[in-house]
Order: sequence, then C-alpha cells, then structure tokens
Amino acid sequence: MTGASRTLLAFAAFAVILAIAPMVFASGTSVTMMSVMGVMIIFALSYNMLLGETGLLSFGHAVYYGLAGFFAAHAMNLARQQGLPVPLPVIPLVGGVAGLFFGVLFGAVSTRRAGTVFAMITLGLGELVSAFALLMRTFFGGEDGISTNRAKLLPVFGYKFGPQIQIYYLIAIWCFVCVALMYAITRTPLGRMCNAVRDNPERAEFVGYSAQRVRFIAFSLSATFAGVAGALSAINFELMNSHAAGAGQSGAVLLMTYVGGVGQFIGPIIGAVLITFLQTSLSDVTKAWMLYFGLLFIGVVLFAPGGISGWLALHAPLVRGGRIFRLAPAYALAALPFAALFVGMVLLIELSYHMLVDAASEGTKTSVFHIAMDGASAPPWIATVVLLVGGVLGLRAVWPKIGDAWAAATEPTGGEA
Amino acid sequence: MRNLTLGVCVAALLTAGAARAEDTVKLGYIDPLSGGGASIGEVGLKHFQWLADQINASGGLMGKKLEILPFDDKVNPQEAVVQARKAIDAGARFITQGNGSSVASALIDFVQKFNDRNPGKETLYFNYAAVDTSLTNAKCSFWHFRWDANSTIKMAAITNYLKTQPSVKKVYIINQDYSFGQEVKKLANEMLKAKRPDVQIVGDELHPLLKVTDFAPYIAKIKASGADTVITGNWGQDMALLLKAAADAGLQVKWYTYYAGGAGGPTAIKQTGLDHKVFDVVEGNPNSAPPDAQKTEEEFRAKFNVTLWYPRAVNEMRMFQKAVTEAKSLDPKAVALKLEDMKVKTFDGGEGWMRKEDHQFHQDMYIRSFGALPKGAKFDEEKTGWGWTEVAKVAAKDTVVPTTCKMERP
Amino acid sequence: MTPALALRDLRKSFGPTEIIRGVTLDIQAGERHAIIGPNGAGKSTMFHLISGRIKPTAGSIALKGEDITGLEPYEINHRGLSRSFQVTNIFPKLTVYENIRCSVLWSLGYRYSFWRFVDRLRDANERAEEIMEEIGLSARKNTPASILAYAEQRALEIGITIAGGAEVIMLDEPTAGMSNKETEQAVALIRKVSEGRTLVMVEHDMSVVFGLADRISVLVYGQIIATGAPAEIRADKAVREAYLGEEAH
Amino acid sequence: MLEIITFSTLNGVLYGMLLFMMASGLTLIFSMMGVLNFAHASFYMIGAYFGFEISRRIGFWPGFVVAPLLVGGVGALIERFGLRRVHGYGHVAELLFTFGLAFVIEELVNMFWGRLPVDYRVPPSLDFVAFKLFDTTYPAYRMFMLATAVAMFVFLILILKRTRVGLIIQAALTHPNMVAMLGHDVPTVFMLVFGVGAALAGLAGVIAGPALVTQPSMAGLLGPILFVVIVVGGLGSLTGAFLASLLIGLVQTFAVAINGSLFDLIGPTATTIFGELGSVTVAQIAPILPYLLLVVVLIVRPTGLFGNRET
Repeated sequence: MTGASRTLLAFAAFAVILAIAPMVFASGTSVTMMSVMGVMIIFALSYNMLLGETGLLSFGHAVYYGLAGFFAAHAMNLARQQGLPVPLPVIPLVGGVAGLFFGVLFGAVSTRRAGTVFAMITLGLGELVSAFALLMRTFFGGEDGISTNRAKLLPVFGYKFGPQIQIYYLIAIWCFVCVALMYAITRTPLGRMCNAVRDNPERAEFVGYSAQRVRFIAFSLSATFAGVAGALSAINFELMNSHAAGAGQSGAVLLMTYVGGVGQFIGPIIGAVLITFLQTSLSDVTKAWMLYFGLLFIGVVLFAPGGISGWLALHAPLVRGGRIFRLAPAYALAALPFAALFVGMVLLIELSYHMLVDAASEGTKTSVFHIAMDGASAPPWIATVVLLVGGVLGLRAVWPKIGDAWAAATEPTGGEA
Repeated sequence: MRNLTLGVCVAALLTAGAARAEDTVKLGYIDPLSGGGASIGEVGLKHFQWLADQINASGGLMGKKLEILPFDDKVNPQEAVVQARKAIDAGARFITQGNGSSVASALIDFVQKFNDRNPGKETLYFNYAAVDTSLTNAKCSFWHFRWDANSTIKMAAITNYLKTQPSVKKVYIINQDYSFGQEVKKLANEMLKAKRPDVQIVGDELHPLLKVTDFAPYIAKIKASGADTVITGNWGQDMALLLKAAADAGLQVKWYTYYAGGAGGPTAIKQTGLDHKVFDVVEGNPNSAPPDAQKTEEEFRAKFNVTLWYPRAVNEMRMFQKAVTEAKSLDPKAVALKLEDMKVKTFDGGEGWMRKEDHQFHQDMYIRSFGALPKGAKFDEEKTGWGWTEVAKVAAKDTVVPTTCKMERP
Repeated sequence: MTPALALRDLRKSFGPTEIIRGVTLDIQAGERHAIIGPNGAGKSTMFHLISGRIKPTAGSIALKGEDITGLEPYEINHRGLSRSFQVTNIFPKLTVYENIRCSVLWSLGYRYSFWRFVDRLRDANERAEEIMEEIGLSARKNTPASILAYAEQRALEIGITIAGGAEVIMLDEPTAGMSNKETEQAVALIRKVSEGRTLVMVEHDMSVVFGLADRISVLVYGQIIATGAPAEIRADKAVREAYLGEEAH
Repeated sequence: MLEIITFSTLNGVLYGMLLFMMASGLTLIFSMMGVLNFAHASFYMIGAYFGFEISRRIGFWPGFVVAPLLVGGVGALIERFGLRRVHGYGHVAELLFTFGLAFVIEELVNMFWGRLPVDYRVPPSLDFVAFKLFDTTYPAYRMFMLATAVAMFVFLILILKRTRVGLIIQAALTHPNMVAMLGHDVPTVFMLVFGVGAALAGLAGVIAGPALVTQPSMAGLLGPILFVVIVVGGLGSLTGAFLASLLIGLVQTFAVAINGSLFDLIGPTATTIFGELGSVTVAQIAPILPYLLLVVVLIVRPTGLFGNRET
C-alpha cells in the first residue's frame, strides 16, 4: 500500500468514527463530551503546528482560541439582533478570521525569536490579554462573559441547531475539515520548512528561508485554527468568558498535546480525546484527580517523552513487519507487576488523601475500587506497600526480558532497519 | 503509558458502576471540588449532604430519599455547563450551586435553554451563594431561585447601618477589578450618597483580582486620604493581604466587608490583631442565633469540624422540602410555583420570603464585628479564639430594593 | 567582467579585537578559489561575513556586482550564494531526502506556499533525487540525517549546499576529519558539483587545495598576504615565511 | 507630593526586594543550568509550609535555618531522580517536567495542610515597629526582609564571582564536557546548584510566609511575576534580576499612586478612541504593568535589560 492510499484510508476511518461515535455513545453526557473533544482536537492540533512542527513552545495559545470565541459569540448575537441571514455553520469562519487577525498581530512581535524568548513573550501576552479581558467589560462581558443562543440563527435545511446532537455533527464536520487541512499543511513546502526551522533555524536561513517568516506564517495559521476551535467552543457552550483565553486553558492545551505526543500527527488527537475525557470524568471518581493529572504528565515527560503516540509509533515497524506478536509474552509478563504498581499507587494516593483530608469529618472508613477499608487499620497500608514494592521488584525482574524481546523482534531480517 | 490506558479503563468502569437506583430524588451539587476553590466547595457539599440526611430522617421528599450528586465545576463556567449536563443525565431534576457569579450566570442560561429545548425534562436551579444582583435582575429566570442576599441587599444593609453611625465621616472604597468588585463600588457610591449625603467619599479604588502581592501602596493612599472607614468587597488573599498591610502601617480605620468571614478570613484578621474593627454582613450569626439554630450549629461543628457557613442552605433545603410537600409533586415546575411567594421562619429566627417577581429570598441581615468574644458567646472561628459579635440587625423589609426583572413564565 | 564575489576593505572587530583587517579580494566567476591560512587567521569569520551570518564592521561585499553587505543569510542565498559549514550543520530529525528537498524548494520558487503538496512537486522531487544520486546517498534516502555516518553527513552537508543551484558555492573545510579514502571521494564530489560554478573554499589539506584550486588566497592575521595560481603561491616568499615556512619545521 | 514620593519609593524598594528574594534562586538555576524552573514558586511555597510547621513546634528561628535546608534537599533529590533523567531530551522537556512538578506539589500541599491559609505568624522577636514616617509605621519584619534580600544578593555575587566553585559552575554551563574532563563531576554540580536554588526559594518562603498569606495557591498566584523579573533583568544575570526587581517594584508602586487616566489626559476623545480603556486609571492597571514591561522589553531587547544571552 502506498503512503498516499494509507493516508486516505486513515482519513476515511476517522470520518467513520466521527459519524458513528454518537450512535455508540448515545447519552447526553457522552455527546456533550465528544463535542468538547472535537473542539479540543482542533485546538491541540493547532498547538502542535507550533510545538511539534515548528519547535515553538507557547504558554499563551488560548489567547487566539479565547479571543476568536468572543468574536464568534458577538457575531452570533449580532446576526440574531440584526436578523442577518447568517447560518450557524459558517460562524467558525468568523473565529478563524479573528484568530488569524490576532495571530498576525501578536505573531509579528513574538516570532522574531524562538526558544525561551518566544515562550516568555507568549506568557506575557497571555497575562496581558486576560488582564485586559477583565478591564474591557463591554466586549468581554466581565466575569460572566458573553452568552449567546445558537438556535436563533438562520436554519440550514431545517436544522436549527438547538439539540446537542446537531451541534456534535456540526463540530465533527468542522473537526474533520480542519484536521484534513492541518494534515495537508504538513505536506506542503511551508510545512516541511517548519520542520527544518524547528531542527536547525540557522541552516534554514542558508537554504533561502527566513526562519522568522516561517515561524510567523506557521504561527498565524496555527492561530487561525485555534480561532476556529474557539468559535466552535462558543457555539457548543453558547457562552464565552475570559477563562477560555487564560493561562489555565493554555496550560491544558500544552498538556493535551504533549501527553498525546508531539512527534506524530495523530498525537494531539489522542491527547485531546484522552485529557478531555479525564477532565470531565476523573473528578467523579476521585477528588485527587489533579494529583493524578500532574503525575501523568510527569510520567510522560520522564518515561515517554514522545507521548502516547510516540510510544505507539515505536511499535509501528514491528506491526508492519508482522513481528509484534514476539513482544506479546514479555508484555504479558510485565502487565502483572505494572498493574500491581498502578493499583498500589492509586491505593497510596486515595488512602493518604482520605486520611489527610476527609478523615476528620467523614471518619477513617473509605472505599477504593469499591472495596471498603479502614484507613486507620494496618491491612490496606500493608497491601499498598506490598503492591508497590512487588510492582517495582517485578518490573525490575521483567525489564531485561522486554529488552531481549525487543532485540529479538527488531533483529534485522532484511527490509527496513 | 499502559498506566494511562488502565486508568481510562478503571475510570470508565467506575463511572459505569456508579449507576444508581431510580427511587431517589437527585439534587446535583455543582461547585468546585478541586483546586483553590475546593476548600469552599467541599464545605458546601457537607452542608447539603447533612441537610439531605435531615430531610431523609424526616420522611424525605414525597416518601423518596434525597440524594446529593456532587459534580466538580472547577469554578469554570464552561466546565459547569458540562457538569450540569452530566447531572441531568444522572437523573437530577434539581441542581444547586453557589461559587462564582460567572458560573451562576452560565447555569441560568444553560437551564433556561435546556428547559426550552427539552419540554417535559425541565430542571430547576437553586443558587445558594452567587450574589451578583443581575442574576435576579436582567438575567433573571423562572428556573432560578436565590437564597443568598444579593450584593444590593447586602450594601443596603451596610448603608442602613452606617446611617446610624455619625462617627463615619470619610469613606474609602476599594475593590477587586471584576464584575463583583465593580458592582460593590457602584452600589457603595450610590447608596452612600442617598443615605449619608454628608459623608465624604475620599477614595474609590479598583485593583486587579488576585494579582497584588503588596498592598502597602494602597494603604499609603488610604492613609493619605484621611479615611475613617473602608468599604470593600475583597475576598481571599486580596482581603487578607489588604488587612495585613493596614495593620503593618498602623492604619486605624473600620472595615466594612462582604467576605471577611470567608475561608481564611478570620485567621488573617486574628494575625493582624484588628480587634472588632472588621465587620461583615450576613444572614445569620451563630453567637446571637436562637437556641435551636445554636444547637444545630453545635451538631454541625462537632460532626464536620467547621462552621456552618451557609444558614441560607438550611433555608433553601427546608423550603425545598416544604414546596414539594405542598405541591405534592416532584415536578420542578410545580415545585417552583410553590416556592414563589413562600413565607417561612428562617434558620436564624426572622421572617423570610421568596419574592415572586425575581425569585430573590429576603431575610433579616446582620452586621457583625470580628474580635475577642464577650462572656457567654459560644462560637469562635477557625480556632482563633476570636469570633463574631452582632452589632446590628437590619430587618428584611428594610433591605427590599425594586427589581428590574422581566421574567418569562412558562 | 564582473567578479562573482568582490570584497572591498572588509573589516570585522569583536570588541577591541579586529579579526578581519581590511580584506580586498575579487573572485572571478567560474573559478575554484581556495582560502588558506594558519589557525585563527580569520578564514571562517570571512566566510561568515560573506554569507551574512555576521555583519561586517566596515567595508563592502558585492555578489555578481550587487552589494550584499549587511543582508540576511536568506537574502544572500536568494541572490545566488550558498555555503556549507565546518561543523556539520544539517536538519537532524529529517530524512536525507527531506534535507535535500527542503534545500531545493526556494530555488524552484515554492517559497512559503502552503497550498500545494510537496510530494506532487515533480521538479523538486526530481531535483532532490538527482542531488542524492550526485552525493551518493540514494541508498540512504529515508534515513534520518542524525544517524548517518560522519562522512555521509559531510556529503549531505555538501548536498544541502549545492541543492539550491547557487552559482557561488562556499565550502568550509569540506574534508575536515575524513580518512584518506573519504577525502578522495569528497574531492571527486567537489570537483563534480563545482563544474560550471564559482567555488570558494577553506581547506587545511594542502593536497586538496593544490589539486583542486585554480587560485589560492593566503589569509594571515585577518589580511590577505597573497593571491594567485597554486604555482605562484608556492613560490611566494611572504607565504613561505608566514605559512608554508612554518609547516616545513 | 513629597510624602507620596517618599512612600512610593520606600514601598517600591521593599516590594522590589521581596521580588528579588523570591526570584534569586530562579535566576541562579537558570544561569547555571539553563533550566527555566516552573516549579520555583512551588519550592517557595514548600519553604513557607516547612517554616510554618517548624515555627509552631520549635520556633521561627530554627525554621529559618532548617526549612531552607530541607527544601534544598528536596530540590536536590528532584534533580537527581527526575530532572537529570529528562536533561537529555533538551530544555523543553526540562521545562515541562518542572511544569508538571508544580502541579503535583500544589496538590500534595493541599493534601497535607488543607486548602485554607494556615496561621503562620511573624515571630515575636521581630513583631515591633521599626520606625515611623509621616504617621505611617514600618514594621521591623519588613526591614528584616529587606536586609535578607540584600544579603542574599551580596552572598550570591560573591560566590559566583569570587570563588572557585562559582567559576566551575559557570564553566560547567557553557562547556560541560570540558569541565568534566578537568575532573569535575558535572552532574553533582548541577544537583547542588538546583538544591541551592530551591533552598533560596525555600528561604524566601520561610520569610515571606508570615508577611503574606501561606496557602496552597500562593505558588500559582506568584509564579508568572518571577519570570517577568528574571526575563526583564536578562536571563541568567543576577545583577539584572536585582535591578529588574527594583524597577518593577518602583514602577508598580508609583503607578498605584497615580489616579489619572487617558480621559483625564486628553479629555473625552480618549473614550471615543479607546472605549472603556480610556477611563481606566493608571492605578487600576498597576499590577499589570510588569507584563507589559516584559513584552516590550523582549520585543525591543530579547536579551533583557542586563543580559547577554537569549536562551
């Protein structure tokens, strides 16, 4: 199969997944969550145009997402009040244009340098924009933000876009288009030069490209897509407020992109889906979810700097060579201590959290994994220690086997090295 | 990495396993349960769980048990909307929230639209702490009820009290620069002019929200202005640091605040040694409450090791139970209609009523000062040894302010 | 005839130290010109000045008659000058093929375009294949540049330099660190790729210099003490004293 | 007028020195290791909490000595078992590691000390009025903070410029291989530097904790302003950080004293041109000015005011 047809197949699969997802996960919560995921996929991919493709670490990407969201919300309100014949599905274009505008404006001053200087400028710009958002109340609506009503615009083919499922499909279509476009951009002269500038900005200058210009265009395009995502978010929530342009949102997109993996195109998609799911669901399961988030992030930085997709990509040649099964025994062997370690960690965190935070008002009894236990008694703690120590020792014992299995599986037998 | 996959599976399993029996009435509690706001959200949750236990002990709602479903909104309006959606999916037809007027505003909007688009699945929203007046003015909704006194009512109470204090001559107003602070600033100016035209407003300051580390320059300005009284809506770190800087510089004024009693406030005031110089305005004061309320307070403190911060939550839940009983229905619309114009004896003894035009609860308000406790006072705060002493009561009828609400009624 | 490169009283100081002290030099179109000199003479600095990596303190540089003093490297590149680096300077995470293709894009006029697929640019792909063939790396097409062997990276360095089809090529010690056999191959490669172009190179290996160069300039302490054909340089007394003389010891 | 200028200058210097105290460790770590430590404010927070724990059990002064050492130890361990692992992946990975670390530390503090502010008090030995100026008192504790900040600056400058250790660590940054060849253990040097940086943050926490509010959000609320200090001053320049701290302290304090707005300056046209921003007073935006300064400085002079390198 050629590279091109493989790409087409991947996109076809993506389209099918987008189409049938709400049939598989039909509850209102799932559809709402998947709508957010669609928005975040665009946002995270736009961020990766900077971080992964061009090597620019931004701490203020939410500025474009947020500002564009406000423009979209105002556009919707304007269209409704003036009775303009603007259908909802074109509103993301407003966001895109707004994103582009601010991308060009702020990109011109921030992309002259890469590295730390760029990161710090984006940090400062992010702080400034959130500060001004609170000062300019007419446009940003103060703390409350700007609310809008997506169902009051011109209907398209009878769809009024009140029900969440219609919004889901609207987002899904935009998501597909944006993902395809962003993928396409990586395959253009500019996209290739972004990689070149990321790797070696100096040499790029000596083959005729201004590193600053490349960064600037990448930045502007990235802001455009972030803008589309922001507008979709405004449509989805029917509300935009300054949180969306703030440091928290900028941090979240960094987290998604990095955890998903910056080295593969699919990485941010995985990250956006996973982190959005965890953000909305983990807080139902544990009060210490932010701690898990932090540990997850550190774990990825320490043990899988390529992110989830990077780790998966390591296996790609083996899958293609049909030799992935050679790893199976070693992985199965590792699964047990790994699970022990994981369960031990969860127990440790949950028990500590309960004893330190909740025990004073709720008593020492709690339940973890639906198993009742008393934090003041020894058994759960002994179990925790046993699991942790056992897990670590087990992994140490198994680790060489994984190495051997890798060596055996990747042994050159012709074909790609 | 597999750590992650596992985590997802576990989370998914647990969520799936959490399906609950259908024979309970579910109240979705949407407030911060993580991050900085969690200190407040957790305490609020305890209030509601405890109140639900009481309702269930007294026969429940139409014979059904009330169950509180907690959802973490991370004080983010968009997140709150997602969590509200989850609450509804989990079977909650009633939700309650308190922290952050921006969240409240988003929820009002969400509930209104959801009810418009899903007739027959209406959801009712009880607000126990978001005080932005516009929530019962321009943004008012039939589906929203508020038990906390809004900013306007609180300022009306403060200024009514200041009317009786001739020693107040020069007032300085300082607030956080966001919608709540700006509202306090505006109200303070208007009401002081109306009620105490002789008082001179010597300064009117806004500073960015949670961005100031050192308030010394602001204190220098207050000092230079010759103020004898400061009115502020500051809370959290902005309240604590402001008072600390004042004490450091030896500034001797009286502080009229909205949130000196908020989490961490008493600790900070005790540190500054400003004895009975800091005042706040609330709907109940444990040290001067009627005996049954004091008993409840004692039980609550004994169980949870924390002050019963929200007497209004007690009012809210008691009125909820009453409305269900009177309506003989668990239908949110029927409950809402019964809540309108409902008159009750409040937790702290006075007469209270839910105004029909804007769904704002009206109740007696108390001005209190924080400091060393007189003999016989039972309750201190945050283990400081200091507590609140009532200095004035403002009757509910004296806090009534006309509303601009134009409610769309179903 | 306009010289390919014309330096006029070029000077560069770093703080109080003047590294290039008034260099005036014409390099004719089509010639292979080598610059030699002892370590620290300022050869690399001179390369950096010409290619725009650093800006001169005084003096002027003209490329094919056009003043390029103080221009950015990419602007100089657009005017037909391309250079290599003494320390390998490639795009490490990109494959050999991508390295080369990125280097031909500008010269074919694709600039910053993001509306056409690079895989469909027949001319760019063909040109990249040709270059790879020329530098002998076709077999390593899809290998990331960072894991190439040293000599291969040096070849890629030259490939990147010539890919854009610049008329003036500057090579900074192209054979540094190579074994004898690798040097031979490199010389053959340089000879081939410099066909029909102007070549300026800095080189320490005298057999390479004298085998390859049409003319040689000797740079000592930031000044050119002699310029001429290899035979003239060999015979030059000042050069012998300053440079070759040293080596004789 | 004179009164305002005097107070603003004094308050500005006090605030500036507070900033420097908190930022000095950050700039030290950056100048030595090239790591922009996002968790720096978290070390500052741990310092405050350790100081609080020790002071309520033994006393403030033991905490003053022990807490920074403990924080330094924590920092060294984190470098040894965390940061060192990611060192090979480059500066972005290091930065992201500290980014995640800040998250985790905040949650751990939440778990151990709760989310409400703790009652960390000024020690009685320093709880008196140092002097009085135009009827405004200045507490001795503020003077103590000022003195500590200056002492830290002098100490660091001496260490870096005058001692062999300082020379080695500076060399280790630019030429790690060469320094290793000369027989110095570079990883250990880095571990020590990180530990010392963390200890400095811890010391700042111990001292600032009682003066400010000791609570789990104190790190997050402080974080960005420290970057402004070290970036405006010039990355890796200690003198730069010192002067930038003063500059920011003074700018912010003087701005608070100015009630004027664009409206006052150019009249009603201000509101037509700038809308709401026209009536915003300088005092209102004072705490935002440092960020404006950051962006402007980086655009005009990417190396910062006193720095000489960009990354």
